[in-house]
Amino acid sequence: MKFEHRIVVDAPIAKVATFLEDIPAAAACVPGVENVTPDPAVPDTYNGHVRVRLGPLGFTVAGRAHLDRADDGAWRLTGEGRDPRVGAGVTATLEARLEATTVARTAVAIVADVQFSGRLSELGQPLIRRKADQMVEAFGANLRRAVEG
Amino acid sequence: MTATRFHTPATLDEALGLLDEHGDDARLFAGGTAMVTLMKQSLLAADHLVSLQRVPGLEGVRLEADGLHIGALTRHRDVETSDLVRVYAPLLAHVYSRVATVRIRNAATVGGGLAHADPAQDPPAALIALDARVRIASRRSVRELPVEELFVDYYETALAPGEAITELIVPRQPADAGAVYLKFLPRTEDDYATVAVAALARIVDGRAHGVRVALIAAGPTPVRATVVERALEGAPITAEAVRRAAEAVVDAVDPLDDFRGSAGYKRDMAVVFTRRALERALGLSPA
Amino acid sequence: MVDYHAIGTPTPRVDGVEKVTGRALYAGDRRLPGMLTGRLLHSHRPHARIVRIDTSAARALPGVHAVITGDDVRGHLYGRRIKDMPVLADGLVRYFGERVAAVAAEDEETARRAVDLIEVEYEDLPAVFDVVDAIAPGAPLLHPAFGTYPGTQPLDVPSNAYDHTVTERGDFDGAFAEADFVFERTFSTQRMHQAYLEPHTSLVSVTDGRAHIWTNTKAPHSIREVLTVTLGLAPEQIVLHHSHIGGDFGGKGTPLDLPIAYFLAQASGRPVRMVADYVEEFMAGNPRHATLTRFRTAVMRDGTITAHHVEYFVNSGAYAAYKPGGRIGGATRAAGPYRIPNTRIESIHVYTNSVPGGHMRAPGGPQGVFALESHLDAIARELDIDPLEFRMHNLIAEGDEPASGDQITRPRVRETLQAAADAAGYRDAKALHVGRGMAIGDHGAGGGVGNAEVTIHPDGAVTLGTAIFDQGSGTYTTLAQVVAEELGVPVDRIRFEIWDTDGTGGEDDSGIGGSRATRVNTVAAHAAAQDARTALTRVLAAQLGVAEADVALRGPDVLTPGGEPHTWAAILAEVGRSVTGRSHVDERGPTHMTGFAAQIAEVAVDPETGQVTVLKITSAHDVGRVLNPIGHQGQINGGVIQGLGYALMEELTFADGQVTSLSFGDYKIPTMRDVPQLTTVLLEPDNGIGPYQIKGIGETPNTPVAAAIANAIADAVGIRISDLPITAEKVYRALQNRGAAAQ
Amino acid sequence: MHLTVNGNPHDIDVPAGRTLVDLLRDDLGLTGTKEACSVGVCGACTVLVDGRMVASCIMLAAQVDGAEIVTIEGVADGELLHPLQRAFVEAGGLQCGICTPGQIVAAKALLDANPAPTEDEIADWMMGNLCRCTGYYQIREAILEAARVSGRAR
Repeated sequence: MKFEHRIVVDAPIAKVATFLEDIPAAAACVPGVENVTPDPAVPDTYNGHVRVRLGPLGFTVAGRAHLDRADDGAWRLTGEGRDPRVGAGVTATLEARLEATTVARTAVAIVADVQFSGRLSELGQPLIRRKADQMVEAFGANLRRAVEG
Repeated sequence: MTATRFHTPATLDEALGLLDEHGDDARLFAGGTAMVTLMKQSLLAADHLVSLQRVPGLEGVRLEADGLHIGALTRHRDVETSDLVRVYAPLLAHVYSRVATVRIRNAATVGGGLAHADPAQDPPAALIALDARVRIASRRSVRELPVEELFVDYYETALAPGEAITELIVPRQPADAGAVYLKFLPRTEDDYATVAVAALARIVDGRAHGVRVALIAAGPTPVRATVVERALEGAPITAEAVRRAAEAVVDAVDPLDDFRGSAGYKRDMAVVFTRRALERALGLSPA
Repeated sequence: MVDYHAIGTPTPRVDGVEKVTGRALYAGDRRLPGMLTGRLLHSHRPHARIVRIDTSAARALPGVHAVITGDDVRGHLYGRRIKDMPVLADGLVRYFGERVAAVAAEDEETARRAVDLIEVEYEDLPAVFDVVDAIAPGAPLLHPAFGTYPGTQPLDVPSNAYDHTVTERGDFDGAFAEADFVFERTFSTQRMHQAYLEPHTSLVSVTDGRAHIWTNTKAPHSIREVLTVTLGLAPEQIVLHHSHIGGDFGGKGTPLDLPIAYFLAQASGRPVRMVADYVEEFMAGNPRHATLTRFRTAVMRDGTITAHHVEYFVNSGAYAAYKPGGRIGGATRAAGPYRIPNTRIESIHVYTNSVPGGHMRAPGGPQGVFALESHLDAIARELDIDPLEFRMHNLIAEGDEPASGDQITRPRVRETLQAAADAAGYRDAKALHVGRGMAIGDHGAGGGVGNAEVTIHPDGAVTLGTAIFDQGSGTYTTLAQVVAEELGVPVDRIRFEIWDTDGTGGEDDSGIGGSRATRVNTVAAHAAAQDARTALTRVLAAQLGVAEADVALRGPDVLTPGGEPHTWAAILAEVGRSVTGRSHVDERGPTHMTGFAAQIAEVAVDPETGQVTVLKITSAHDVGRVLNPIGHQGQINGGVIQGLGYALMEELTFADGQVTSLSFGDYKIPTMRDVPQLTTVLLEPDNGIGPYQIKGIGETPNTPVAAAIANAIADAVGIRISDLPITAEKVYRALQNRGAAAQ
Repeated sequence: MHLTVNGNPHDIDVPAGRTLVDLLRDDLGLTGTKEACSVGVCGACTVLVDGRMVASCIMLAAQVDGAEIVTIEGVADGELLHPLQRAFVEAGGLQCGICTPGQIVAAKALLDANPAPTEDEIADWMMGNLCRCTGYYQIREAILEAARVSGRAR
């Protein structure tokens, strides 16, 4: 499932970039994300949990994510995780591109490709789409709060 | 299915204690119709199911000064067929009779249905229109909440961890009120509503009073259409006034696209069925 | 007129008592010692290369006995005719839901957990879901190796359109040049699930080098034949055993998971049972095909149709494997029983990245008929000719060749339509927003080969041996009636012996499908009963000491010239041995006989919501002799209501190639509260096939319903919905658009 | 747990997640009750729990501890068919038979509660029992006939 979002932040691009490079801080802006810590063994790799409530369903995905910087300057976060209790797995690729719309304003364009496995993938489509939208919206609000302040 | 323990505590206190003890790993279990379905689909897992089936006093309907008290474990079918409910809140008896099929109503409980918070379930429309409240207990407190405030999002309620709905309190339906529930089922009769509306109103000197309008399947939660109510409250009853009031319902609803129609269609149908429900409640068209 | 005692009499089902008591055993009720549960991992991509599959965690789970992937079954291809489907995805998935890996474990829960532990890495490929996109230049090709599959020939130009058949009659272009009017329209139909309430079930035990199979298939011999290729076994290594079948409607011709259950049984050394759940049924079953039909039709001012062009696109899904012939009919149904001298009929089957289609009740019929009968109705209304008159003007009579190209003896289509119109009160006054619409369909009885064995026991009991696996339509009952008729005994005297696939002694048997059961098997049962009668006569003659020619059987009695009447049962009891008659009949030839159905729907439309309420359906049928009125009416009732679901309610919905209607909560079929008043009219039997002059009834009743309803809506509110299902929202939008256009 | 099925008492241990339909079919071998849709919609799994019809596919076995269950196997009186069973056979109220146990158990619950139902009452009650074969007409006929026969018998 692919999602595209655009978040506009009233802050210069450098400030936004600096904030986003601090992965644990940036991750904390995503609702439900907890305990993000750098993996001691692998550079640019982080472990953590995401608690997601999808309608009547609540699950916690433990996973790891890897960050790299594409040639065109975009951040690419790839991750995967699973909730062993409901047998749901998730793999996600998230690309974020920063664009200075004015000196004091930055647009963050997010393209996410999220794939679930297990029954969730088959039955949860409308819920997932709705939830993803909500999560990105909340992320945007938190990001603005953190950076604009 | 992955449940590992099925607890059958003998008292409410014991049940609430189990919820506290196991936190996120525990789920309160009533009729099971929704929860077992989700568990079978591998969409929900709970290590501890805390069943209320042995807890006494949570089932049945009684009349008190502030209205009908309906125990959380009362089954839909028992609300629908209760003489007390039929006399003092006939709208509610009717709405419960429109839920799914008899077989489901024989198992699904009042409290379980509300806690499930599926926005397409019928009862909240009538409960909101009738100003019903739920009584909520935890080990720390007992509180009451209007049903209108129980639902916070798609399948999400205002219940805090460790809380359980124990009772539903439904004020008597005013005897002189017109009360209507319209459920739009364009596919099959056993389907969820595309949209449904409960409307309640009295006619006093040719004017509408005590107007209540609530919808289900019209957004992420059941909604009370206060915009419609305000537009009509105290107004002279004319077809035109009702039509205009009903059009305001678009500001109250936020439907989702699904098998039962697009969001845009449901919005349009919310207007149509709100108008029709009000017309019938106010005697502008035959019931 | 022959006087029958059993044939034509309302006869309760012979398997009724075991079914109403819960004793009847279905495949899912079977248990074998040591049996494991099989479960599947399905693809969650519509089109992707499989980069890697890791099954190690699944294998390591305690209780798991086998895990197999495409690597383990490479080269094993499945297909009723076109063998284009690997048993498990072989490095590539072509639809969301494709079977990728399978697990056999001690119990359901363990099997599910093991499936969840299988990791698959995919590399996405561009996907196409729609027939028009799939044949556009540059579309990704689903089967580049098409011509190498068994049952195929290479295509001239590589394409997703793997079958493009064109037939042309008359001066096609000339007729268009001379036409007063040319009408062009496009119609489309949705995928529909057969919605039988017993899911696909496969139980396989491999013992002594033979695969013993319990599954819900109505064509055990054909499936055995297919399995020899897929499993690489000789026919005698495969035995299909009987179970009752919990509904079919075309969907049980292909046992979806059976080859996988076999390979799991092989790999685990234990019997394996697989029961699909309804998520799997809706996601990866073998639904009725979605179609797109484009018409161009030449009509003269007086309403005479002179030329007709059909382009009938079938969305085959990712594989052709589930179609018994590799393709379905329907293109000729979109030409119909009309007298049109100049035609071009194109049937185009197209691969797309979606669930492969299979058969459903009159495959292609409801699709083609919905398109044609809607189109003709629209033409009539545009020409301001009454739709009934327009049809009557163009329908074939004796001696005419229909546009479909079918050869039809004594076509009673006009009589059938008139009977429907009369019974429906077609010209009666109507309330506001109420409309009546009509449609016509037909279906001939299919052919095949069949077997029967009738044994008369000394105690008077009669056993009928048959290879038929009745899928519910009541074949056993009609066969019992035939045998009872021919032997002059009551129906309840007949006992059944249902053979496994070894039972025919090596003879083929076509089983059930295509309305062939009644045609082929009444002939087989009749012949076996006659053969038994001859054998009985011989035994009686010897016992009574008279010439065979002097023995006359009259019901229970045997008469000889001047002799005292006896019951033959008493004499056979004296002889003390049974007599047997057998038959193997070949009824594959064409019949040139078809059964027409004409239906009239009466609907009310709520113009504010678009809701359509079907008030009444009148269904008239051109029938042969009705063997069992109870079963015959049951076929009509059930067929009409499936047609109602097709018209208004049922649809496999998709998002990005993924089926989203994955339960009976979202995929809605009619309930008892949804059925309209139904009036059935049966024409006086006039001709038919075989010893009793019968016609098939299984398929026609579900064929015209959708078009009749669409035409009734047009009559009620003047809008035409040309894509099924006709949801309230579509009607509402069409009314809004018309309102907007009028302003 | 303890339960009574068709008059026979059973003491049995079941895992917490076991459904009633699995208990009946797999543990007790009563395969007359069918599981089809698995989500409580189709009615094939209908059984009576203390006289009420429920969907055994979405009910846990643990919920019926102490209850009396009636399944299709308990509807007939020995070899003597219940009037509904006879009527279903005679009226053509079944074809493939997979929904039939659920239909008959549901119809029994109806006639137990309402011995002389109208067509509307039958449709209201029975709309939770899907049938793909019959189009329902002959099922309705069978229930009406069984009600008539039972009425005369009383």
